[in-house]
Amino acid sequence: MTAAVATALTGGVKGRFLAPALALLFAALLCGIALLISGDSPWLALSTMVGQVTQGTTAVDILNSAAVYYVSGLAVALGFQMKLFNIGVEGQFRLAACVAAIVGGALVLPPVLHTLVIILVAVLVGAAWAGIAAVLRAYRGVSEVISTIMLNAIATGLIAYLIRPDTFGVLQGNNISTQPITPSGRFPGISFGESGTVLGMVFVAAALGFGYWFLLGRTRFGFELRASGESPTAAAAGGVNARRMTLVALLLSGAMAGLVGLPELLGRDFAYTLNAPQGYGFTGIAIALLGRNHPVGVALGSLLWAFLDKAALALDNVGVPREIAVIMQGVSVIAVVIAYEIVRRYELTAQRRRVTGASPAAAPAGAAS
Amino acid sequence: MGITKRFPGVVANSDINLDVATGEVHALCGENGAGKSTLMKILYGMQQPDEGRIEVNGSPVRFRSPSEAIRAGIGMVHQHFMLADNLTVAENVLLGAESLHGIGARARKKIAELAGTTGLRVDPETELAQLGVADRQRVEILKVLYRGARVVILDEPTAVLVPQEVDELFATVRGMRADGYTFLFISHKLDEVRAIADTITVIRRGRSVGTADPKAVTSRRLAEMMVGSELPTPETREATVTDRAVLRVEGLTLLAADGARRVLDGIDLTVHAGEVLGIAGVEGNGQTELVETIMGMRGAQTGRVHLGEQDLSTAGTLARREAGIGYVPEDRTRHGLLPSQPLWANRILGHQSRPPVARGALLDLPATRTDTERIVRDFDVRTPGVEVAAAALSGGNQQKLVVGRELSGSPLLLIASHPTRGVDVGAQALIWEEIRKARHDGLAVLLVSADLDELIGLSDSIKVMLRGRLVADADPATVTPEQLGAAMTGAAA
Amino acid sequence: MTALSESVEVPAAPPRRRMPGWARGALAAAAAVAVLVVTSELTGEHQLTSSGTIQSAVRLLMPILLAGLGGLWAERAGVINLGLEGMMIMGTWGAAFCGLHWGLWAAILGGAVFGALGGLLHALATVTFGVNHIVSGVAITLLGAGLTKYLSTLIFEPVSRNPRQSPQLPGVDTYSVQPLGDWLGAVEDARLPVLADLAGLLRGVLTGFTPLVLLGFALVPLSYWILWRTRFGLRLRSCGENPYAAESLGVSVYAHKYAAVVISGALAGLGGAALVLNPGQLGYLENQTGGRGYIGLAAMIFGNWRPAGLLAGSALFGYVDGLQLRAGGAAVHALLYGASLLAVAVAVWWLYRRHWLAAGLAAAAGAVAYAVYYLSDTVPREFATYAPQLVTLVVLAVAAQRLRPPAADGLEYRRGSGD
Amino acid sequence: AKDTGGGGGSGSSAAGCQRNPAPAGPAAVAEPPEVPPDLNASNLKVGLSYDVGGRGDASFNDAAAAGLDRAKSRLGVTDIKELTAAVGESEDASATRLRQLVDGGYSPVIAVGFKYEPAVVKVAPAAPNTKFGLVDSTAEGVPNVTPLLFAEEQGSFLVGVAAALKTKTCHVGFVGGVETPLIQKFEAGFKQGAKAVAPNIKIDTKYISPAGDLSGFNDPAKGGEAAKGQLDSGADVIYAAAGASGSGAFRAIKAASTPQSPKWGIGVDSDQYQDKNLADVRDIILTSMLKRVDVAVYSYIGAVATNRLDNLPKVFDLKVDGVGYATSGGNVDDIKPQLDAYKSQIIGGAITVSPKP
Ligand SMILES: Nc1ncnc2c1ncn2[C@@H]1O[C@H](COP(=O)(O)OP(=O)(O)OP(=O)(O)O)[C@@H](O)[C@H]1O
Ligand SMILES: Nc1ncnc2c1ncn2[C@@H]1O[C@H](COP(=O)(O)OP(=O)(O)OP(=O)(O)O)[C@@H](O)[C@H]1O
Ligand SMILES: [Mg+2]
Ligand SMILES: [Mg+2]
Repeated sequence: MTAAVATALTGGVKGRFLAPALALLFAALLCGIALLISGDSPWLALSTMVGQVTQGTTAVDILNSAAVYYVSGLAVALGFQMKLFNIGVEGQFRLAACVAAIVGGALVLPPVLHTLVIILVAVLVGAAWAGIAAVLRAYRGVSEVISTIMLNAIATGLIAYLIRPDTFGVLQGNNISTQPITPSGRFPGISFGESGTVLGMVFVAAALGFGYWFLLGRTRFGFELRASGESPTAAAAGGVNARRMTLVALLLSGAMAGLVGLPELLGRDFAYTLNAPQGYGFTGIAIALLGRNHPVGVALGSLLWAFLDKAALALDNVGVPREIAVIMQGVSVIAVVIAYEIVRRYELTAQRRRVTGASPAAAPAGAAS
Repeated sequence: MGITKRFPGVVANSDINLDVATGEVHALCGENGAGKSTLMKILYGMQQPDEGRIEVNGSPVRFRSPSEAIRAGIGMVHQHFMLADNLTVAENVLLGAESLHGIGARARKKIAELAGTTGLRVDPETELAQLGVADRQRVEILKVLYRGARVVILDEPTAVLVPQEVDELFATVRGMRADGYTFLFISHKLDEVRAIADTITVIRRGRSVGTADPKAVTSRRLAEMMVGSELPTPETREATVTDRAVLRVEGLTLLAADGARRVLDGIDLTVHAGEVLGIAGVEGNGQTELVETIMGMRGAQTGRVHLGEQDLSTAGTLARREAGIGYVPEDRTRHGLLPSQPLWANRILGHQSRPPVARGALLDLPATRTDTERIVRDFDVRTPGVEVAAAALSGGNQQKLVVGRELSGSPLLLIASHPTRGVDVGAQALIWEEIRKARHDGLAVLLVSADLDELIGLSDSIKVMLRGRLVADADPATVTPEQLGAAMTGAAA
Repeated sequence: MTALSESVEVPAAPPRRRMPGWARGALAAAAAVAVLVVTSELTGEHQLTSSGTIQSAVRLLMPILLAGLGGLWAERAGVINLGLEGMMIMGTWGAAFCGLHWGLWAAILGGAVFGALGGLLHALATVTFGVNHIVSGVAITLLGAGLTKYLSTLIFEPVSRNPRQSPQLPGVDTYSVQPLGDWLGAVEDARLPVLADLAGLLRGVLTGFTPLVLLGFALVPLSYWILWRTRFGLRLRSCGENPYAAESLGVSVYAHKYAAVVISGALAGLGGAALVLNPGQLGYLENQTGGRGYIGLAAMIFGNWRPAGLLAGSALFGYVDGLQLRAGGAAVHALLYGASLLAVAVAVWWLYRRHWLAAGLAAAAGAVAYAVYYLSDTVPREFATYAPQLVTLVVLAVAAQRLRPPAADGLEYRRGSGD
Repeated sequence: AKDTGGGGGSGSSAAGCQRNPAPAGPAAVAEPPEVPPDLNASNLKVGLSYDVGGRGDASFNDAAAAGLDRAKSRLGVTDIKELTAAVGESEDASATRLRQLVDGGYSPVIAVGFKYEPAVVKVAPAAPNTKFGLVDSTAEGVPNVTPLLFAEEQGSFLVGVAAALKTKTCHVGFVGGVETPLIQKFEAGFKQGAKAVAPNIKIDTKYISPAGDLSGFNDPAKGGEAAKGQLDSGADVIYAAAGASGSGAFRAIKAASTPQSPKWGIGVDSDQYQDKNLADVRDIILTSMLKRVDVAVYSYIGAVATNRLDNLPKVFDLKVDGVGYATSGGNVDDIKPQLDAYKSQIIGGAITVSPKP
């Protein structure tokens, strides 16, 4: 990228979107070349994928998936804001969904309340599982990256134990499931008939995004969180308690992670089964990176990701390897991340230049040269 | 020779000339930010001059990297130590010079040999982390010697040393000078300079303003050369001191992280409303720790801190700030600012729980912006707006922003650590003026500074700190920088 | 001026005397062997010390060890490498591809080269562009997984008829130290108390290894030697400790960081190759790494950023995993007994050192471990499977504060911006 | 020195393996569901959606593919579309895949694997004119879905019998991939079969990963270690129901097998003796438990073509040749009479095999 382009990009909001857009274009270009090399038509791939959006329930599926990814991305981004790398969203969300399904299936409560209790349980379980990493980090100095990776594996074991038919599971044919949640505990969606049903919790996800934005940008807590992430030393001098922030940030991230599994649990599956989806936590990491931890960026990132996921299914129909979508995802993340870094640097230099231009104090020094 | 070095927005060196004779100790004096370190880095090949040339023994050279300078016999001990804590002494010394004596037994023997010259008495296999400041400095010198340098640049080597250590260092330097080594010696401490140097070059605002003979020149004359004639005097004549105690510190004691040493040792002090209490001391004698302990960033083992009637001994940093303490930290980039955040976000730091930037748990961004603009206006922060990142401002303007922020919200007490370090004359005068104004309005100020003129000019009373204790009081009306300097080094018993 | 109070003497902290590293390592190994032998004898769970278990442990630890070595090299130069998993995946693909075409040694080389390509990308992002190391690592793992999927659809599927795996690779021979191995086998089979356990442990190490295992083990001392005993290694480590100091002494920090991260990738790729070339493997298989790259990183942290420690960490992982795979919950259960023995030993040591609190905690931990052992007779399968992760977490929780990462690990470095 | 193979299995060689005699009874013959030989189904458009692994997994997806291929060659079906699931995908991806087949006008649509159940339940009611075949699961209350279920435990019983007849140490092993109810059916049948022959036989059981962690189907290294552990403790016949991890088990068995003390592996789902990817270890594959997904798929397509879905068995069991054991390699030729005796007993209902361990 040339300096001229970059400077043109750095002007405020426009730059904030143009840089990642260029990076995505670059990623798409690279994938196009890969397709050409393997003898497939990039144009066919693209038009098939775009065309797929209007097919069947794909549009709704994209929206539903994006909502799930969004919550996961926000959970990761919340930690990232404080330079905490919660790799454990995966384990947190799965354990939370499992326990919430068990509790939800066991309880009989009036509508709304039933749903709220399930949500609360999920939030608490997610926070508690993240809390182990938080405590280890805050009091024992264990890197949260390593501890959450270990906790992910342990969560898998715990879940397997919890849904054994002799604990809380129910055998259903060849599947094991928790006791299904009765309708009173479900979260209704909006049906579009043939085109599918938008999960009710999509709106909760959107609200979460707003809450995230408000929390980080408009509250004292958010400020302290970002300050600790940017400069722990300056934050300490400014009266921010680093240990407390670490604990709270990871707990909040875990609480948010606890919600990741709920849209599908409460709106579609109603029980936690052996087929319960996995991998949303890892996707969340990628999406937080794509969206630069910004609620709007993360939203765009999750939509893009969901589009690539769902629309790629159509590639099978035209004989293009659908793995190209995965490559696209990988390359985008790395290209966007690098683009952000380049823009950040140019931005600072440009600002410095503007500062010097604006300050007459620099003039005598400049004149001396 | 005619060295010029420009950084974006600042000319660090402008047409500087410097002649150093073989076998002399050549001192370089100048204010903070005058460009001394930059010049030395150019000589050492770490930075490239924009103009000018360097000659060694009459032939022009051009160092593109430190290794080329090393080859030409030039070595440098940096102002901030360039050592790796987790490596051993031997590894620190060997690094980059492995080709000389390998990295095995032969090298170790050589190091042991040279260690004597520098007065280093530890096993080369010791991990560096276990060494004290003086020994670290010896390791730095050892590094230079090991490379066979004949010209040694010492950038502010004494700033962190206690007087005995300074004496030992000077003995080493003199011994080596006798062996034919040449030294470039940088220091702010003029009496030291006069004690060790054979020639002195003074640098002001990036230019060399002349040389002096240390035997003939007085410290006062040197200081005048350094700051030029437009020397602003930080004088505070009319007394505004009241008898209302604002800050009372009693018996404050702080142990070092390893628990073995007392970094602060029974500190008692009181600052009254309208009073500026200056703390003088050579760096590393506990001033930083004192300030950070009063701010609640370090937990004292014993002692009490009162602000007015409030007992803050166990309060956290934010509580102390809320109680009315403003804090200008000594290192603004590490402790004062969020570099990549806009100015208005920096306005919030430390005030996040108080108006005008916050209402309850919520931030009030419009009010924050307005108030930041007020600071920019009142404190003459040179910036196109409050949206630029703090890192884009020059040091002086960053400092004005920090001082402006800390004086906001009418604090009862301002703790100012080196408030004008590395700041230009104009900004310096402005900061002094603002402190004076606030003091007039009843602010209590605890001032820590290495700039003795600032300390004497601004303070109503001065305490001298040495090895974690307040060892002496001085009256700024009568004390001279020389007397103060003597007390700081413990030489004025 | 007032008079000055007398100056305060500052007593220098007495230098702490420590055992040399090799002695501590030997002691720790001896203690581990002793605990295993005693536990095996007292619980009758002889799988704890059988040669088969040790061989399993060796096979299982090798990919982890190699990935960990990769992490070690990068982090010693100050670059955190969370992309190990991705580089390992690329290594599995590269090893399978080259192995199919050119044989065993090409497979090893191919794994290393493909891993190194991932490392190169990581270096480009982190060193040249200053991208956060963890961010880049995550991105590379994503990319590695996607790329290999795509490539195997493209290249392996036409032959293997399955997009998720490569065709069958040529088999790998195993080797043993003979006739020592047979003698030890005789002793082990005779089941003499203690002697049989010792023979089993020793025999497990000396028999049934592949050339790559030898290479992997050789890389541990080799890494130590290069990193701590050569000029290149010294410079490389200095970049991880204080790059600005290194720069001021004429070390090319960028070059060393690049070298370190590329080597790191190559080692992770070798880890992938070790997985592919394990006897009993078909070749490349999608998702076959199963998080071993991350575990390698954990083993490295466990090992305090040192080769021998890393070896211990991955051995622990491989051992517990091998044990639970071979002998299931009962054997892992017996390990609890061993853990309580160990805790008691530690408690006694702390008592001797007069650290009452530490001794108390260790004793309590021992009591808990013993109580659990006594009150149950197996560990649920679900937990036995993840015993290695649990053990790692517990050990980190206990020991993390004594760990010392390289001082500049994970920090951005820009030439000329230090002071 | 280079190892020459074998030599493992230092365990006890309990000579005293008391074996019950094979039951006697009327010989019952399996009758696969009939597909008219001259049937022409070229007007059918068949869509098939595989589980993770897809065509070429040398296991049950491949079996489904074989059924499809047979329909192609025998019934003249030409318009075929195959799609494959991705690892860890969510339910809506499966639904979209099925919907693509529906929208493409395919009928029948065959979904391979119980993971498709929720997706089928969702898609099928909206496409009443499309016929769905669902392998390994039922979709209750949806009339256009035909469950294609198998009695894995019956087939596993027979290979359990084979194992008990072949073991010299009276000690056999079971290596499962992931501890799901489906795999537990294999375990249950195997154990009952082995015990039926030798009541005091020792049976080791190991699952590589617990339910929910699918890595156990995909880790040959761990499969190998698990098998090695059982071999070392004395087992000499191992039944590996572990997906791709099974290949690791077979290679461990092969490495331990010597002419003096042969060790055997038992394959699963398809005839693994014929598996190209296992060619190097086929000589230790005693037999395989056949889960005739091919039979089910083929019969189902035939039934759709003749519109006689009610003719399909409720469960593909021994009686209809829906499960069975493989004979390739001839390693069970000597015990075939006993195996067939047990088979008749099961078909005849004299022995019932429980699907629960
Ligand atoms: N890398 C850099 N980029 C931009 N400006 C720089 C850089 N290094 C130094 N400067 C600026 O150049 C000027 C001279 O700095 P220098 O470090 O040489 O001062 P100094 O005389 O050594 O000061 P001190 O006494 O504080 O050590 C200062 O204004 C400083 O901020
Ligand atoms: N590391 C750096 N890289 C690039 N530019 C820098 C760097 N450090 C400082 N600058 C730029 O150099 C200029 C001078 O910065 P510095 O902090 O040295 O100012 P200063 O000379 O101390 O200014 P003042 O006179 O206000 O105290 C500023 O415009 C700043 O943007
Ligand atoms: Mg300087
Ligand atoms: Mg400055």
